[in-house]
Amino acid sequence: MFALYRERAGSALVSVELPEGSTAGDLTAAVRAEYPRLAPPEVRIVVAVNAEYADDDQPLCPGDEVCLIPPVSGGMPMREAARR
Amino acid sequence: MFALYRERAGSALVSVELPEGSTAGDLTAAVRAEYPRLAPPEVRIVVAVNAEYADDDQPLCPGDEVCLIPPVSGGMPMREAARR
Amino acid sequence: MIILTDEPLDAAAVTDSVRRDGNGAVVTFLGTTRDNFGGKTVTRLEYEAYDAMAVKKLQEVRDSLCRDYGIADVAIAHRTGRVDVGHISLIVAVASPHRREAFEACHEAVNRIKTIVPIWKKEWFADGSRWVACEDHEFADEAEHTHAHAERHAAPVGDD
Amino acid sequence: MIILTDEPLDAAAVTDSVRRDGNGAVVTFLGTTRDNFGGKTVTRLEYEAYDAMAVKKLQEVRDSLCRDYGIADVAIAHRTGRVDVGHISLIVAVASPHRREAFEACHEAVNRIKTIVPIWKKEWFADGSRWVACEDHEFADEAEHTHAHAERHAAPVGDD
Repeated sequence: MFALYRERAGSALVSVELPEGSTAGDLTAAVRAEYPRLAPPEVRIVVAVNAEYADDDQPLCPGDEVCLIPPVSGGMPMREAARR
Repeated sequence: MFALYRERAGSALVSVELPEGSTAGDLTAAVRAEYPRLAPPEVRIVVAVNAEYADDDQPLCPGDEVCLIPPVSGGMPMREAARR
Repeated sequence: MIILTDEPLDAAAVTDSVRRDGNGAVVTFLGTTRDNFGGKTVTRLEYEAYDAMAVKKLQEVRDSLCRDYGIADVAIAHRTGRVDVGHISLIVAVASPHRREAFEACHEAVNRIKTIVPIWKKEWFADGSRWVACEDHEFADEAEHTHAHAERHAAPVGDD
Repeated sequence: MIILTDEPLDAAAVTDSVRRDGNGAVVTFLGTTRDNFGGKTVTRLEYEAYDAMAVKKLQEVRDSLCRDYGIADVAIAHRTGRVDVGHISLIVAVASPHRREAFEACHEAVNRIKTIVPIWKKEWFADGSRWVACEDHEFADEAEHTHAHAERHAAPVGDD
């Protein structure tokens, strides 16, 4: 976790337990449950899996590197923009 | 005279006789008469009086510095553009 | 040339890296730490990057610009860590045969970098600090928070 | 900073002259001698200026930009005489608090300079030379002229 999220979680690394077959969205939900002050409920937390922006429905595999991405200075990162 | 005009006239300085009360346009006409290959007849020769673009009807005074201005690389110099 | 470093950036080196005999135009953007924001005095900025992903995204920005503008010579350098007032945090240099593409591609490069590259900027004021562009992530009671925060209306997106 | 000189130009010095703590963006344009034009190999350029008027017009360009874009920090340097391939003939540096004005004002500065400043550019090819933008001044029999000339369709206005 970086920047705002790192400071709010109090740590760069957080650990959550997820059942097999979980998605990126399941992970952000689990992190939110553990750190309710990470972001307001109405805000979507952007996630990167293996250094690439991922949709919430992307399945996670063991060994995946998952990062929560706070907004960058020019606005929310968009998968669309990244793929131009 | 500069650049193209200087080369075509074969000299940076040219001398023409003008009656009192002549204008910048009278001067370019006199220079054209002496150097017919300076510019084709349909092309207006831009003139600067005392280092400022001048209209053809601007009167000349003794001691005025008059230069004929070939087109610069981005297009013909325009008094309008100069006054923005 | 893609550089992500916590050392000072060398504008001349980045600019020179895109100069070629076939190019007639070179446009260079320098992003520097401004001494104020929203009426408050800024004392320094701090940039934090997700390094591996940031480098990859900077390369993607370069490649997408080359494709979209039909150009070949783009260099980007981004600094991380503390950047004091007046110092350079971002350099984008674009060279092309004609000037229009160089200007447009360079401007667009900065826009894309600030949208998709995971590098975060924290502004430090005399009385606190804030992460830039995280306004949506503030809670309603944030005014009570220990850090001071710039007011919402004073925080346009893509400010520098 | 307004410079008109027949010496090599120093891009870093011109850029640094507009940097201020209140500015977050610096955009620098370098115009360099391109090695080709209209499919022909260019060996060098030669710039001739009406010095006194050129300096005055460069100052006017700077002042008009500051007025039109609400900015304060613009520097222009133009070289005269022979400028070999890859070397710099024109530098425009603009700094402003935000990047949009810096990009737009810098691009517009180059356009204005190439329209109103009395500086002429001669392209030298292996087999001749031509004054740029003087196409309207060619005579119908110009093909017989001793100098070779680039073809009309290959000579857009404001080419670099």
